[in-house]
Parts: sequence; C-alpha cells; structure tokens
Amino acid sequence: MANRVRWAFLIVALGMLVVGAYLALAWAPPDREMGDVQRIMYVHVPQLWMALLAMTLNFACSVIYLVRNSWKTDSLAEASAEVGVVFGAVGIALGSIWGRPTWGVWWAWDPRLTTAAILLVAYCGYLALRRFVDDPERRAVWSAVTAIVAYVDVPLIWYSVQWWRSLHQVQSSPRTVDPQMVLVLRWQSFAFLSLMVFYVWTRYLIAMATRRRELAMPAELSAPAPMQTSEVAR
Amino acid sequence: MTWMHCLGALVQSASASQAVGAGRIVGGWEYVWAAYGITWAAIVVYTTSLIMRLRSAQESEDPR
Amino acid sequence: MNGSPRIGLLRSLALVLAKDILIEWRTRARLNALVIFAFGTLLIFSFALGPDTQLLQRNAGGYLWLALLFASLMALGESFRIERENSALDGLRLLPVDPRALFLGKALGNAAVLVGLAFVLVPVMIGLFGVSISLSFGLLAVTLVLGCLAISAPGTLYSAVASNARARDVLLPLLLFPLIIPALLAAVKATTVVLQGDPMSQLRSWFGLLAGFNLVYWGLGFALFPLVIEE
Amino acid sequence: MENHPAVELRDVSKRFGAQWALARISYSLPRGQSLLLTGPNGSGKTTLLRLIATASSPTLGELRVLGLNVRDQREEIRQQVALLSHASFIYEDLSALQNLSLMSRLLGIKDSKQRAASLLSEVGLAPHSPKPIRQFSAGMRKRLAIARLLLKAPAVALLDEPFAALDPSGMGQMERIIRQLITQGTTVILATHQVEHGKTLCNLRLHLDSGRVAAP
Repeated sequence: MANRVRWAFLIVALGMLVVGAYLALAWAPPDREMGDVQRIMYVHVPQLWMALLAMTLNFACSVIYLVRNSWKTDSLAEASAEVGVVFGAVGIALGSIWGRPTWGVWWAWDPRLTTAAILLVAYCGYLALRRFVDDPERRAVWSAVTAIVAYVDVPLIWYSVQWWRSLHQVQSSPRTVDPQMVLVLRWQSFAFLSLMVFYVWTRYLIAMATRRRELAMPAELSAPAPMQTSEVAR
Repeated sequence: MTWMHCLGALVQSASASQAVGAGRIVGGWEYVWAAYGITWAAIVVYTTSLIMRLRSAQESEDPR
Repeated sequence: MNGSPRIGLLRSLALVLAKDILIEWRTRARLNALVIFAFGTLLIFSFALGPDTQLLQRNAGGYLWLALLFASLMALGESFRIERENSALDGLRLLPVDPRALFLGKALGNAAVLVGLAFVLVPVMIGLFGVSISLSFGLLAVTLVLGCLAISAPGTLYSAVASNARARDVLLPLLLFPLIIPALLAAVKATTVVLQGDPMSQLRSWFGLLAGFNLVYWGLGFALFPLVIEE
Repeated sequence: MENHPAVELRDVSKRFGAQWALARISYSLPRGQSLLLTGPNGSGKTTLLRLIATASSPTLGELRVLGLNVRDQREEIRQQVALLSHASFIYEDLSALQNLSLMSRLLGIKDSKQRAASLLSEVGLAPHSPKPIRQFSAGMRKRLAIARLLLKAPAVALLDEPFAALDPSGMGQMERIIRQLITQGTTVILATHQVEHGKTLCNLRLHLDSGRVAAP
C-alpha cells in the first residue's frame, strides 16, 4: 500500500510536469523584459525552492536525531541531503543558463545563485563525511552536528554575499505580476514537490536498507528487540 | 545563425511598430530548450538511479 | 574512596589552554614551519599574479586571509593529531574534564596560534605588497583577532569530527571552506577598508558580521562539541 | 549508595558496525573485590573495560558502576573510576612531570606538583621526569600510565594488560602496586593473558570468549 502511494507521487509528478511543460512553454505569455528566456524560471525557481526545502528537512531531522536518537531520522536526513544536492545542482545550472542571455555572462555572482552554490558545496561536504565514517552511530552524530552547523550558516552567507555585491546589484528575478505566470509557477512547484516526495521516500528506503545491513543482529540477540534495533528491523 | 538574427530583428521591428508584445530580449529559445532538457535528463537519470539502488539494496538483504 | 573535588569550567579551560600553549612552545619547530608556510603562500601570490603592484596592493587583504586560512588547516589538523596520539583527548575526557572546557581551551589555543601568525604576516604583507595602513593599527588588530576567532571556532569543531574520519585531510577543507565564506568575506573587506580608507563607512557592518559569526559558532561549538567527542 | 555493587551488568551488548564485540553479558561485582578478566584476543575484554570506564557506551543493556547509570551519570562515574589502557592517554610532547601535574591540576589536587613528583619516584621514573615522552620506552610509558591512575585514587581501577611491555623489575613493581590497591579496598578488574600470574592477585575470575561469558 505504502509502496503504491510512493509510486503515485512519481506518476503525479511526471504527469504534472508534462502538462507544466506545455503551460510554461506555450500557454504562459513571454515576459515584458526578458521575453521567452524567462520561461526558464518555471523549472529553475521551483527546483531551488525544493533544494532549500530538502535542506530544511535535513536540518530538522538532524536536530531531532540529536535530541532523540533514531535510525529513521538519520536515514531521512541522509535522504533529504542527497535530494537537496540533486535539485540544487540542477537549479544552479539552470540559473547559469538563464544568466547567459540575461546578463551576457554565465555567472554574474548574483546573491541568490552564489548562496545556493556555497550551500551546494557545503552539503557535498556533508555527504562526503557520511561516506568517510564507517561506524553508523558516530556517523549519525557527526553528520547531524555538521548539518546543523551548515544550515545555521545560510542567513550569514546570504547577508554577506548581498553586502559584498551591494555596489553593483543586479535584479535577479523577473516581476511575476501576470496571473498566468503565477499560476504556472505554482503548478510547477507542486509538480516538483511531488517529485521530491518520491525522491526522498525512495532514498530513505535505500538508507534504511543500508542501516539494516550495517547493524545486522545475530540471531540469538534479536529476541529482546530493544528500541534502537527494533526500529530498523522490518 | 544569420537568419536567426534577421528573424530576431524582424520580430523586434514588428513588435516595435505595434508597441506591444515581445520585450527587450528576443529569441533565446535555445537556452530555454537547454534548461528543460537538463531538467528532464536529471529527472530520468536520478529516478533510474534511485530505483536501481533500491532494488540492489533490497536484493542484498533478502537472501539472509 | 576520596572523590576528587571538581574544578570549575573556567579553571579547566585555563588549564587546557595552558597545556596547548606549552605544547606549542615545546614544539616551536612546528610553529616555525607554519610561519614559513604562510610566508611562502604570500610570496606565491606575488608570483602568480605578476608584478602588477597596483593589483597586489588592492588585493593585499585577500592574500593575507587566504594565507591565514591555508595555514589554519595545518594548525587545526596538527592540534588534533596531538590529541589523537595515545588517545590523549580521551584521557582528559575520562579524567573527567568538562568537554565544553575542552572545546573552549582548544579553540582559544588555535585562535592564539592564528593571531600570532597574523601579526607576523602583517609586516611581511606591508613589505611585499607595498600597502600602508590608512586607518589605525588598532582597527587592523581588531580585524585580525575577530577573523582568527571566526576561523578557529568552527575549525576546531570540524577538526574534531574530521580527525576521526577517513580522508581527514580532504574532509576538513571540504567542510570548513563553504562554512567560513561569510567570515572570510567580512575579514577581507574589513582589512581592505582598514588598509585603504573607509569613505563609505562600511567597517562597522563588516565588524558586525564578524561578531555575529563568532557569536553563532562559538555558541554552537560550546553546545555541540560534547556530542562530537563522546562515544 | 555504599550498598550498590561496584559493577553491575545486565544483558550488556556492544556493537561495532556489524560486529558484536559483547553479547548479553550479565555479571555483578561486589565492592572491594578483585576480578581477573581472561579470554583470547578479540574476546571483548578491552571493550568491557572501556564500557565500565564510560569511554564508550553500551549498545544494549544496563550497566551500572557504583550504582550510577553509565548513560546519564557519566561525570560522576568518571570521578571514581580510572582506566589503564593500551593507549597511554599521555601527551608525547610534554615531559613526564608536566603530564602528571597537568592531570593533578585538572583533578583539583592541592600541591599538584609535589604529588606528581612523589608518584613519579614511586613508579621509578624520578630520574626521567624532565624528559619528553617521545624518548620514553614502552615500559616507561606503562609506568607513567599507572602513576596517572594512582593520581586519581579511584574507587574502581580498570587495568588492561598492565604487565605488557614491562621488564621483570617493572612487573614486580606493578604487582606490588596492584596488591596495594586491593588491600586498600579498591575494586580492581584486571584483564591479562598471564592467567597464572593474575590468579595469584585476584579472588574472582570471569572468562570471555567471542563476546560472551564462557567457562575457562
């Protein structure tokens, strides 16, 4: 049953994205200043939003893990960090493609894109740390600490990059006053949200399967089934 | 490429004469196609990788 | 059983810090190597960017902080290599020493090494890049101290994590560099302003950012370091 | 509190990754007793001592030391328990005297320097006290480590292979120190491969094999 719901999220996401592609490429009007190039926004902005949402989920899981150790929150943290990196990488690449016709350069140190790129590197570091620690318990604690430390940096990075760029500020996003544009953007956001649920859910199942393999109980020990271990047992 | 430029100029002049419609940046559809192409490619690649990883993780568990 | 009386957080902090400084003093050769490394980094920038003296002058603050950041990686790694040898940090933890005192002591020790290094590098920078201090030396000192503190708090926390992982030499910069960007940006800008004058009075906001960064990461380190070193 | 056993294990298990170093150990050691812990390499002796010293925490089960729970009363346990381990817990770049006086200051002992110096002569290291540890031999390190343990005057002393790397005179000295600890009423747990030697010192014995209690 749960498995069917998980697949439904993927199917809904793909269906919405196909319709969304039509809405974004043909139905929505071109922007007054940016013309058709502005249509990139309908895939660029929602993916960066999803990246930020995934990292927020990762932060929440990390805090919860430190308060009350559980393999479920650790696995969810791992899943959301990877999904956040995937969305973030695509989102930044699209931002760069958008920047080329708009500003004439691939990379203009726009504060939003710069902040996103810094965060992307930070979360790649987080995933590398998870890879380089073999003991599951210590890995969970250390990566939770790292995630909290990295997430708290988001506002600091944001303000510092903004001040740093304040001398030649560029407008980074179009005004989405047209109701048709708002509608398409909202449609695409829900499509990517549904896709993200499928991603995180599937990645979570992979992480839990890995935990079970790492924490395999010998047969005669599994009888009392105390909390920490029963959680990962199926 | 050159005819694209001409077309762009044509569209621009047409819109200028009508004083409504397309704005400052004209054309650029190749960037739009690239952006949507990358998005869909990423979705296909990552979805396949997730499905295969989940399958191999569950297969390595079951024999036990 | 004569239960040992506990000593306070500040006293154990002072003892841990004094221990680190004593070790640094007894292994001065290592400290000298660090100074020479940082000096070499400054020199390399001059060669890599050509003899364009105006460019060097304009970016002197940036080169100074990059040299300090690279040197800090070595200092941080070394500081936890000492603790890992013979599991000495475990020994202190079991003594017991308050782990928060361990964090503050180690982080302050690392900051002290970096501040010392920074004060050695400033005259070198002035000589090499031909800059002069247009605001006061006191403001430069404040910038250096705030910047070094900002590197050392998250650096100590991450170094404690990375020192136990595989590939620790790659992991520490991978974790630290993106994190440190706001502090690095603020320190470089503040240094440049101190060197070249402050027509738009930006110094206050960069100091504010540095102070905020320090507040956040010294606080987080204080709260999270015990979790990192306990097994 | 005085009625609690020195060490009480109930179904204590410890896992490292997929390996179970200890599997459901249950045991109770009364105060003032001396326990000989034996078993082949990798049987879990060191892991057990590290758990009791709160250097790491059990994966499952309940472990109390002097009636205190290792999960939430670590600091209190650590004040009364001392571990002599394979890792010597000493700083290579400091001298023997500096190492010991650092520890005694951190423990809040008055006259820390005199106490450290007298302990150094007790373990026969007085002539080497200003030398950096880097120049010490393995046996000298072991002597310094036992001095570090005595400094704390613990209620429970955990000794992991105390005789390894010692010369005959060092062995004799170590034996004297252990006997003295036992007669002072300290609870001693001694893990060693020299079973016959250990039997002459301890009055109880626990044999471990692949993480389980077994008959020797």
